[in-house]
Amino acid sequence: MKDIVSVDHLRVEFATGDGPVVGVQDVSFTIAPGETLCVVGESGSGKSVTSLSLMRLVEFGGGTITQGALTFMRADGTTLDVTAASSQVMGQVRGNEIGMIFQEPMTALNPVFTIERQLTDGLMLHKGLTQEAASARALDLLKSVRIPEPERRLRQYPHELSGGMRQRVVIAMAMACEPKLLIADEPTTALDVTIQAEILALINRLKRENGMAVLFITHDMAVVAQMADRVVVMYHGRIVETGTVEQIFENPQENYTKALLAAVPKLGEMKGKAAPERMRLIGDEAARAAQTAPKSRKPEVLLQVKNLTTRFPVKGGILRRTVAQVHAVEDVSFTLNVGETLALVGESGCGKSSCGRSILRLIEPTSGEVWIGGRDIGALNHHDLRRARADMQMVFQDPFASLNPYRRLKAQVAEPIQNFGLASGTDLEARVVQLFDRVRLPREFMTRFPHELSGGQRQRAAIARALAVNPKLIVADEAVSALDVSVQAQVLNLMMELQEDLGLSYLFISHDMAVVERIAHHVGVMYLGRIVEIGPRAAVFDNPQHPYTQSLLSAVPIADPRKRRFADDLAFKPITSPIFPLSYQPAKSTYTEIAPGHLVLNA
Amino acid sequence: MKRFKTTKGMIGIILLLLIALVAIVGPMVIPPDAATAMDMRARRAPPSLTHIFGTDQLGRDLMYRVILGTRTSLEIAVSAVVMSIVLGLPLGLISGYFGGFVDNVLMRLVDTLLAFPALLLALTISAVLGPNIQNTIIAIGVAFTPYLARIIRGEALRVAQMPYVEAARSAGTTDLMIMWRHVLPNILPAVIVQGTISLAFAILAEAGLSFLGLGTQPPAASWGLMIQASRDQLDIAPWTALVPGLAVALTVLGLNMFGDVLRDILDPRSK
Amino acid sequence: MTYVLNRLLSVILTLFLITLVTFAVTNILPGDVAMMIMGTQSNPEALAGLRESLGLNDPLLVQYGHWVGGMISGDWGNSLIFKKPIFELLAQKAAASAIIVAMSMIIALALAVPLGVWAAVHRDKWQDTVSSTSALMGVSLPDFFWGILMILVFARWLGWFPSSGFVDPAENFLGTLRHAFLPSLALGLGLMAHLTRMTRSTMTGILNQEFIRVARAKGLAERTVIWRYALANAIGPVITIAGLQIGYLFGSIIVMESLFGYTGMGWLTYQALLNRDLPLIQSTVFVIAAVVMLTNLAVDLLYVVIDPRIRLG
Amino acid sequence: MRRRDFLRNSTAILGTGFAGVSLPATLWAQETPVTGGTLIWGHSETTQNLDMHQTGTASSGRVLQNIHSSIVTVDKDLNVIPGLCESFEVAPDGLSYTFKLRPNVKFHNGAVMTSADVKYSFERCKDPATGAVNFEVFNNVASIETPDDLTVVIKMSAVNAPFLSRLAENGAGVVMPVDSGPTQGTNPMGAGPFKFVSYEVGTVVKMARHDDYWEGPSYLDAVEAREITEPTTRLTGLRTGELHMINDIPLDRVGELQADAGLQVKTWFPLNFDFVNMNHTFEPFKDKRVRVAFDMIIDKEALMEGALWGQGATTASPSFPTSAAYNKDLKQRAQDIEGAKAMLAEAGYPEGSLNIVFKATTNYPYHIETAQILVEWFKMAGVNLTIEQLTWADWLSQCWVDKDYQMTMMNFFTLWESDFLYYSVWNSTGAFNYRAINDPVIDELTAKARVTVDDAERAKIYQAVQQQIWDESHDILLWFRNGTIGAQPAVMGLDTVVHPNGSNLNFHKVWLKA
Repeated sequence: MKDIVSVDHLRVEFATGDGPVVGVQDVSFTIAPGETLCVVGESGSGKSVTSLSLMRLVEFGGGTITQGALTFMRADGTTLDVTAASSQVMGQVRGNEIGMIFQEPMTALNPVFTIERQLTDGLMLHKGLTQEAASARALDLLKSVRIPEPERRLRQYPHELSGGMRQRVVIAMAMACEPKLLIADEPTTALDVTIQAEILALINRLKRENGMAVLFITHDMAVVAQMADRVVVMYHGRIVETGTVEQIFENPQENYTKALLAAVPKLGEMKGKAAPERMRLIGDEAARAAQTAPKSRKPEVLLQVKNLTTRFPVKGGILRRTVAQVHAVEDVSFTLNVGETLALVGESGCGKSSCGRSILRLIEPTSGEVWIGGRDIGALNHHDLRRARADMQMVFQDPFASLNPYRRLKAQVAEPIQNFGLASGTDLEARVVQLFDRVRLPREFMTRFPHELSGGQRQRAAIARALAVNPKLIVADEAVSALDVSVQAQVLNLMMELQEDLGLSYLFISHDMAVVERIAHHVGVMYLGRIVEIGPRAAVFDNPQHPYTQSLLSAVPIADPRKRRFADDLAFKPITSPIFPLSYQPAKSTYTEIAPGHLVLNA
Repeated sequence: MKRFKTTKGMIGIILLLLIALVAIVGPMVIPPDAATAMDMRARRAPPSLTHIFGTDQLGRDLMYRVILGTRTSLEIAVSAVVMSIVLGLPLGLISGYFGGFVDNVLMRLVDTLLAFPALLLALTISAVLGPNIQNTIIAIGVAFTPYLARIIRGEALRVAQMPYVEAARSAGTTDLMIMWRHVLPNILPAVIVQGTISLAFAILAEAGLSFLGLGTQPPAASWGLMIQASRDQLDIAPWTALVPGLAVALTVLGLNMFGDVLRDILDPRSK
Repeated sequence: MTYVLNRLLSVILTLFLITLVTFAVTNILPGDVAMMIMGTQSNPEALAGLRESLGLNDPLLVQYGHWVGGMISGDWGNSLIFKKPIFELLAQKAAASAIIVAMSMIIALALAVPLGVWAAVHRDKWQDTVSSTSALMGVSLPDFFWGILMILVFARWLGWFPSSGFVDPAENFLGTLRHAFLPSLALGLGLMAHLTRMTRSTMTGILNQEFIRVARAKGLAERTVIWRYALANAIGPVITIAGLQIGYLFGSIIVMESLFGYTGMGWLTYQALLNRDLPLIQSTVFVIAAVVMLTNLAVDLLYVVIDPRIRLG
Repeated sequence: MRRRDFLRNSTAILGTGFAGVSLPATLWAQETPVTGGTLIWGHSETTQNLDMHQTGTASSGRVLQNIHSSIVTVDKDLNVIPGLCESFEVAPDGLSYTFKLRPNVKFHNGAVMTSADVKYSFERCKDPATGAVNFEVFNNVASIETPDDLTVVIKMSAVNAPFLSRLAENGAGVVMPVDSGPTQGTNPMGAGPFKFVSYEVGTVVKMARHDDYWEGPSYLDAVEAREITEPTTRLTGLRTGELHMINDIPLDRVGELQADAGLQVKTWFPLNFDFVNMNHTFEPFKDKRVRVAFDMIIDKEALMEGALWGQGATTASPSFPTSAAYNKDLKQRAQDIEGAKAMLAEAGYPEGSLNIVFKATTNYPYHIETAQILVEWFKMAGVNLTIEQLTWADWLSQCWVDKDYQMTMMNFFTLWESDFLYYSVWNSTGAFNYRAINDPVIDELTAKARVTVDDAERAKIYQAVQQQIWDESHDILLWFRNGTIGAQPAVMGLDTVVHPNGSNLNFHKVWLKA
């Protein structure tokens, strides 16, 4: 069978003030009809540039195809030289013969047009349908992507739809003209895990039903394992390795591929292991071997959270009075021992972040107690709270936003020390040097600005800042979520090393079940502000009892092409709103202990 | 793209350096009387070899006037803008950083001031304080303050929600220090951009005020005063407006081009 | 709906503050209307009599009470110089100003939006420089310069429009528009500079958004992408910014109306200020401030209509 | 170097000086007037209050003059002549005035004027509640009697020599129908040549011919006074033909319009006189030598050329130039910078020691120009003059009322009645003595003039007053400024437009050529 796409020695350059910059070079691959080709790579690998080049959309971002051939087999059987086609011809191809899905469902739809208008304009343009015919087809499309109440959706605006539904609309748009090729550029990266599972299953079904080829761009090896027929691994604008999905996962040839695969935690691989283990890193085997067997500490409680509740007012009315409340954190209790990690997992909006912030009193909890080292944080006055914060520090998700772009790293790491008057002068200098060493940042980085560092280095700096005041507790809010997988592994290993050496306790807030499985001692699963299940990591992962925990685990893609989970349509129970009227009296959280320390919320 | 910006910035810097040069060297080279010396044989003379930029209604040489007026105009504009920043910065910063009740009260106040025609504000200030350069600066500075406060508030509001501010708070940094170390540097670029735009308006505002008797007092020269004086002779002596107008235009152009570059210079990310 | 009521309430509060500030400011102004009426004919005896008959000798608080109370009950008092009920004067002049404010806004938008879009599409190219430079030139010369230029070009040389004056729209609406055109054009040109910049930066932001890429990926023509998809999103912010310029416009019409002898609110305010007609100053300033506030409110509400994202309950 | 230039130039200009009155060369003067047409007049100022009694500004008076007629008026030599009366008679003791009214004078409402209307009008003006600006004209009036429909007898409680002249001034002498007072502000009505039609505030006053006007109907069907305050705009209106005529051509543009064969220009003088004022409570100005030295610093001819573009005539006396009181022997001091320097040094103010603030109002742009030229001369004389610009309202309150100034300048319109002029402006108790001049000689002379009934005798006294003002250099008299009118060639009878007082415009005899 003839290939639908053939890319041969593609080279794309971007014009900048400092001369042209190469986006990708020497990229060659083919896609056969009905095949899913996954292009995988970390940020900056050129995978998106490659996909945009296929539709020549790259030129809108200032890029030019300077070399190579791009041929596309059109619906009528003729081949089209994409690099030389007129913009008129490209207009006929785009959206008609090639469909595309983008990463951000929140911004991929035009906010001021109705769903119907956005679905029909392509149809009327390419297929010459009348408004009525196009509307009818739009309704069919929404049905085919399994959107509930499709008639109503047509008249709605994008902001009225949830993220998952929006991505379904985007897919419907891409599928509208029944393209031969669907390009999906990180289509699930911004989505929660259950919604990701639904979308992946949807793409699989549509591909099967329509016999179209899919070019799937992602950074997530687990998703690759679930979706791909063949895989192209990219790094720094070049292709590293190409092969079938089994070849790549089971017998990678290149070191880069191997390293990449090694760094990916696989859900389930910790089965039967009691303690957390460091991530595998190629070239880091020595360090791993050096890992001392986990010291069995005498459990000593550091943090005790009792009935923590945080509600945000929803203001309304003429007098801006509170008319409703968001029950962000509802009657949450747990303990965290010295030197251990408690992971709070759950999907966006479940209250895990609010819980972490409430403990630090970065937001004021509504009620409940937070005891750290014998002090009730909630009862402290402003002055004492400032002091108490030396014991508990936070590491944030976005390493770009959590460091002030206008201050040198030295000043930012030194700031907490100065605030608490812990050191000054040469002592301060020495302490900062020590911290940089501790997080393995070169000392010359001390005088740099955050933008001069990579994401991983920034996160190390943020950890150094958190360590500056010798805290006992670190709340890590999605601290590694924004990092590339290999960098993520390094940072996780650093955190575990610090835990062992310093006896730190982590409250590890994350949506990534595979990572949590690897590093946590205890796991709490949050849903609608409550902990629905909490217990030792092994108990929760191996023997999930609460239905939500079960569905969450079933939705996690596994980085193993032999364990495919998303062949058929999936429909998880959508998360309901945590907003309640003022009069709402939530029930107390009561738990059943099904095993020692393994608690499940009573329905 | 970067090169384009750099050239633009270079042009801006060269323009501003030239203007600064004129402002500094002008009064050294040209006798101060040159701006006020009258030649009754050559009233409203069009540009020629004897008077390169022409003369005004009293036969004063416009080239000398525009050169000697540079310093006055820039002094007024820069001082007024600096004043509006000095007043507007704490207002906007406090309002945006703390939010809530403080924000509500301060912004109501700013809204109230914004609703008034600037002319009335200026007139009142002139009436109460009397017409001279200092009071002109005060009038323009006060009139600009609410605009600046509004913009700074918006920026402060944005920055106050950044994780690094939260990080600083959890690291025990006091509010005052957070505003000083973290919020201020991050809103500065926006303030500078707004400041450069305001400078242009301030130069023109002086023109508007001089017909109320505020502003530079004749026979001294300032661009604003010259533009205002051109009002009744625009149709027969357009150069009387074009000469100072061009001076303002070049300054504004230079400031804008420079403002873009300055923002980049201040931003460590662009280094 | 509650959103609207909320905004209204804060508007009323601000209006109250405005009455206070207005009253304070006008009473700080030295010189009084009695003196302005008498001019250099004034002698102390005559002045005292005139002051008494004008009610200028009441305590300030009483005057303030009279003023605010009167306004609420619909009696805005009489202009001291024109000897006419202020309300009647204001109604007439506000209508005249509404015409040029609206007209200049339309002209400004009609010029600024295409220019701004053009600059945004060709960002950092020569087109962008041309557009921003010409906009800067626009703000480098004061309003009256452009006003006089309009008079010279369109009235004196081309003879297409009358050089000055105002025609009662009730008598001859087309005539009103003809008289309003030149001042509106001059005002619109001044306004255009700012709006062009704002359109450009708004459009630049929108053109970088994902849905624009999606639209292109759908195969829509570039024309459609920019003028429909992108512009539909830019219109809201641009109109909001345009609405915020109403305050600036009311400042500018003071000069422009006087220049064109187009007797609207700006002219009336100027006359009131020049002649120290305190009741008239208070009322004109109050009305202008109120109009500015209410326009901002209207713009906010309009935004709700334009942008489906903030259709609030 | 530059200073010398200026001096040489200014002397070069001399000689063109007193060309002043350039009468329009109306070739069509003999043509027969035709009736019809609407004259569109670009009026330089805004009409404010339509009530003639309450109107103090020249601008409103200029319009209302066409609606009202006065009981007496003046001829071109400013002699009081009958207006609505056929004759008037002053009792020898000066305590009673008898007016014989013209029969069949019709008001715009069709009513015939009687003595009751006169009595009503005068009493209304006298009543302080009316708020009339000229109410003090009637200060000494004891009673107004109306023995019959056409006779009015006014009894005075004390002699008031200038009474008749004041009646001929704006406002005081006009006659309006009985009980029309309350509507005068919105619908002014009198016995003038034009009826009021409508007024759009700030835009236009429309007037139509009064067919029953006692001096015969006017030629024009109507007059539209469009209010265009911006000089450039007004000029443009005339040039585009939108306007038939404009008043107050900016002085610097008169030459340009005169050169335009397609337009008529009429200039006349005096519209007003200007003088430089020194505050007599300011220490240096208490010394006569300083005041005289300041007078010597100023070259009036050059200044007039510079500030008025030659549109005026220098004068050492403020009296109306055609009046008997005008002191023709007075000559302005010639410029003598060195002499002034010496005199200042003698008075204890050597070069560089005097710093004086000159307050000038932006209401009169030529005042600002004058001040700027003065600065240059004073600099040569070692006096540091700085200008402070004030709005009209600020000038009135600071200079006129509070006397808070060191030096300023002002002009006065139409103060042609000598008693009013000299008593109020230079008498130590005068209402307009904002310089705080306290000269016993002037006080005595002005008081004496008030009770001197013989006109020639009074004129002599006022000439002496002028001499004293000059000797002491209380103020520095500069010039009479020209009034100006520009018109389309089709506007006929422009000679008759200007009232002898130099300010009012009357369209009774104006006509439009087809």
